[in-house]
Order: sequence, then structure tokens, then C-alpha cells
Amino acid sequence: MSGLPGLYNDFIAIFLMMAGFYVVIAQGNLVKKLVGLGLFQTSVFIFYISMGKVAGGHAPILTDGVTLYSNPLPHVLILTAIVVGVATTAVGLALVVRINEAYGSVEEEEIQAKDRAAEQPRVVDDESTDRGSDS
Amino acid sequence: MLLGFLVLIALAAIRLHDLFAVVMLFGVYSLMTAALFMDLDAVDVAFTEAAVGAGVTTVLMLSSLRLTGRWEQRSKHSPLVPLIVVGVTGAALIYGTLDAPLLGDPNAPVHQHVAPRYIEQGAAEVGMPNMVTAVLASYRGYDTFGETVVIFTAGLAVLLLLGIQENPEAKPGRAAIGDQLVLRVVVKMLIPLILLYALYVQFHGDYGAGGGFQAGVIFATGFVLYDLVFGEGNARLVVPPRWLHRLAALGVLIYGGVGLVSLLDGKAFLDYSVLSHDPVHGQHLGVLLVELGVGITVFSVILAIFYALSGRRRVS
Amino acid sequence: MLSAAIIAVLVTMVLALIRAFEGPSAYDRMLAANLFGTKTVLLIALGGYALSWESFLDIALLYALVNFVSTIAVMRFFEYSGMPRGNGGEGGRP
Amino acid sequence: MNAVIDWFSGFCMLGGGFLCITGGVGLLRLPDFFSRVHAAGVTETLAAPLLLTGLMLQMDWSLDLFKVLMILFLVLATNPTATHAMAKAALHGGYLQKARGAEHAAEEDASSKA
Repeated sequence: MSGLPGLYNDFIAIFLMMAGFYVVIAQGNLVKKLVGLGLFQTSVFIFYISMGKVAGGHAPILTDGVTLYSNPLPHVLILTAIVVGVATTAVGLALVVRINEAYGSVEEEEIQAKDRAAEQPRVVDDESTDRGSDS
Repeated sequence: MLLGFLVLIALAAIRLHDLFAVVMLFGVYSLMTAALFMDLDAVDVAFTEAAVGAGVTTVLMLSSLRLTGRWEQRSKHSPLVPLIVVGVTGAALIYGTLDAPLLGDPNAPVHQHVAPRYIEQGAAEVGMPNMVTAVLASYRGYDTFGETVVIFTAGLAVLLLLGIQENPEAKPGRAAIGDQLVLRVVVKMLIPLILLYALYVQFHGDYGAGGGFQAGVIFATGFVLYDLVFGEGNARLVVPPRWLHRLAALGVLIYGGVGLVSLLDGKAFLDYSVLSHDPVHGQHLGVLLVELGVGITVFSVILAIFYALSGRRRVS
Repeated sequence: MLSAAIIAVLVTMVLALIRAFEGPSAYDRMLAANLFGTKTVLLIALGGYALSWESFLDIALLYALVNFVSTIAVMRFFEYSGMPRGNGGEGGRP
Repeated sequence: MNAVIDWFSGFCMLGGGFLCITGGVGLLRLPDFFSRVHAAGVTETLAAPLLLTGLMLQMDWSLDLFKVLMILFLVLATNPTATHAMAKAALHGGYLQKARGAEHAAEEDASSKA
């Protein structure tokens, strides 16, 4: 598969990135948003790793008789990024769990509705007291 | 071919509303990405992605799904506006890639700057065959130290948010999966193998694929498997949660301590050549210690996060 | 022979993927995902040998492990964790 | 001798590949979950070792050979266990009753159509 046309990998990475982006902005469920973030992340990984590939290169582990290696630098960056990625995802999940405990829901719309409902009575109270003082 | 699989899975993950299926597909997707990384010569990255993406992320997501519920509601908004935004952004990005160097072009700008030094001098200066480990732990030791601290902080954040709850129902000796006898026997045989394999990955990282990050994750996976099959009570007897906090701190301390030793000996922070008479040998020792610190931190943070998420009970 | 086997594995992966997409019940999806994982192990072992990748067998070994662990995790959290299972195994929407 | 080994390895590969596809088709075509478990589990348990044995026969003597053997044992240990556990979980979740109910409904549908 090394003979694929040159920009194919980039296009796929962008497509996956946009898929993740779409999930994050268009869908309401917070867990699904995290999955979308995961898709986004992975697309960036794919992009970096394709960048480090050298045609005919070898994996960057010194072997006798091999002179052409792929670039090890993107690999290092992505390796740490993956583990940091799972740690941040875990923080996100912890937040979602707490939100679920506080609001009883993980749907964005319901949470916003509840927020509004929590703010509304105070406003209504203010108005009613205002009216009360007027009359 | 593999990329085609990826696209299919991503599309399916967007369409499905059963979050359980979405998470399972995401695990499969991770496996596919890892296979793709193998094809692009990134052995270490494939290793990490397989252990982290397919194993740990799936387990963590599932354990929080258990708390938040399985079904997603259909969105009431029309998907048109987000689609337009996504389309425009994607078109802009694709326009940007048209000038990018082709896949595998050896003259691309990425390969011109520091990479040749790592490839040509790495063997003489650090003295280990696996360049990724050499760059990770020696040349870019600062970065990796930063990453380790980030992981440590993430673990702290999860513990602050959730805490590891004591669950009165999960007594030691009570299995989680009721009547699965075959499963229990096989898992009992398998766990020592997993731990042994993790140690192999940890200490073989200088020569082949592997290293502290991967080993920590695999080691944690072994205990996660034990917890899954034999229940929380038993797992917490083996590795008590209060050890994990100390272990996580210990890993970071080992890493920082190695740096401090080299600082006190009059070299730069994290310059390992002072650790032994022979600079190359010193580098070797330093990398080994640093990887050990990374492994311990990653292991304990991931296990702590798992305990925190899976030990949580549903309120209501 | 090697290439024939690789093609066979790829075809099976496609079939398993279709089942994972459709799979009326969650158990079907679990099964398909598990099969897909095993096929990935085989693909890496065979393809790695054919294309002479570096240390592909370590990776294949890891895959086999991880695949097992995630299958068990899905099962435990789906079946044995006291989740409210209003419409347990069915593919219907709430 | 070499020719025999090559021949045998080719046979293993072809047989494994064939069983692989059989399992996939079975997974896709069989009507309910338990028969699918059967298709996937049984063929898998023979197909994976066949393919790996075929691979082992082609390799030279080295550490890698031992690793393939490890993978073989691992697959042999985990795969039947996983499918068995899944089938048992499905029983535990009361899938059988539901499936029977669905089957009855389907039969009634079919008979009403006929």
C-alpha cells in the first residue's frame, strides 16, 4: 500500500477530522461528543504519522544493512500524545459523570433547559416583587 | 483499504444512536488505526494505540456509559448548519494540503531539520537501537517529563472529581461475573502472562518496540482484567487504591530525581551522561530509569482512573 | 498462498464489519467486534511477514490480549453491572 | 523435504483462509445469535491455528517462531473462552426467550404472507 497516490492519506485524515468535528458540534450527547473528539484526535495522529513516512524507509529501529529509516520525530510526538489523549479523555468522562449526577442527564439540550429553568424562577420572582412594590 | 475501513467505521459511529455500539466500533476503529500505523513504519505508535485506544479507552468509556445511560436522544436541531460549517472547513483544509509534500517524499521539509541527526548520531550518542526510545527519553527528555506530569495531573483531576468510592457491596471474594467458570479459569492463567509481557515491553524498549508508556498501560490492563472478572473487592485487595496515589507521585519523582542528579553533577537537567563513567553507558542507565518512572506513573494513573470510574455507583 | 490467505482474512473482516453495523442485538455486535479483532491479529501476523515489518509479532500478541480484554469489558458492563436494561438485547430505539 | 513443507504450509493457509471466509459468511447469514456464535467460534478456533501454522512453516528458526507459537496459544485460549462467555451472557440476559418470541412472530408473519 506504500504506492498509494501521494495526498490520499491527507484527504482521509481531513475527512475523519471533519467527521469528528461534526459529531462534536452537531450532536447533543456528551459521551458521543467525547467519541467525536477521539475521532478528531486520531485523524491528527494519522496525519502526523503519514508525514513521517519515507518511501522505502524502514521502521526507526537500527538494523544491520538498512540505511533508510522513517522519521522518528513524529512517532515520538504522537506516542506521548496518545497516552496524554487517554488521560484527558478520562478527565472528560469524569466531568460527564459528575454532570450526569448533578443534572440527571447527559444531553446538552436538557442540561441547558434545566439551567434556564433554574434561572427563570428567580427572574419571575424579581418581576413579581417589582410588580408587588408597584401596586 | 485500511483507510476505507476507517471511513466506514467513522460514518457508522456518527449514525448509530446506541452508544454501546458506538463505543465498541470506536475500539475496532482504534485497532484499524494501529494497523495503519504499522503500515506507515510507526511500530511504537501502533503499540501504544493498540494498548491505549482499543483497550483502555474502550473500558473507561464503557464504565462511564454504565453510569450515564445507553441511548442517545435524537437531536432536534437540523444538521444543516453544522454540515455547512464542516464542509467549508474541510474544503479549506483540503485546499491547504494541495501544496503539501506527497506521502513518502524523502525531500519533505519534515525530514530536513533535526531528524537526520537523530538517525545518524543516535546510535553513537545514546547507544540504543530503538531511535524512538532514544529520542523520547534522551533528546526530548524535557517534553516527555512534561507529558508525564500532564498524565499525573489528569489522574489528580479525575480523583478530585470522582474520588475512589468504597463500595460496601463489593466484598472480597465476590466475583463480578456470576457463573462464568471457564472465563475465570482462563483469566487466572492469562494474567501472569500479561504482567510478564508488560515487563518484557518495559525493559525491551531499548531494542525493539516498547517502552514505559506502553508497558504501564499493559500492566494496568492486566489488573483491569482481574477487576472485570473477579470484582472490585478482590482487585482492591491486590492493589489498594491508596497505593496508587503514592505510586503515581513516585514515578514522577524518579523522573525528576534523575534530572536533578545530573543537575547536581554539573551538567544540564536530564543529561544522563554523568550517571556513569562512560557517557553512552550513562545514557543507557538514564533512559532505563526514566522509562521506569514513566511506566510507574502511567500504570498507577490509569488504574486509579479505572477504579474511580468503575467504582462509582449510580445515584438515583 | 500467503496472499490468498491475506485476502481471505480481509474478506472476512468486511463480513464481520457488516454484521457489526447491522447486528440487531448488542450481542451480535460484540461477537462481530471480537471476530474482527481476531482477524486483525491474523492480518498483522500474515501481512507483517509478507511485507517484512519490524517486530510485528509483538504487536499481534498485544492485539490478541487487548481484544480479549475489551470483549470481557463489554460483556461485564453490558450484562453484569445492573444497568437498567429496559430494552436489553433488542435493537429497538427507546 | 522443503517441497513437502511448502506444500503443507500452502495447504494450511488455503484451508485456514477458506474456514475464515466460511465463518464470516456464517456470521452474516445465520438467523439468530446462538447460531452465529457457533459459526464464528467454531471456525475461528480452527482457522486461526491453521493460518498461524502455515505461517510458522514458512519462517526460519528464530525467536519470531516462538512468538507466533505464543500468539497461537493465546488465540486458542482466549477465543473459545470469549465466545463461550458471550453465549452465556446472552443466556443470562434472557436473549433466548426474546429470540424465540421474535421467531414465532416471524413465522406467523411468513405464514400470514403465505
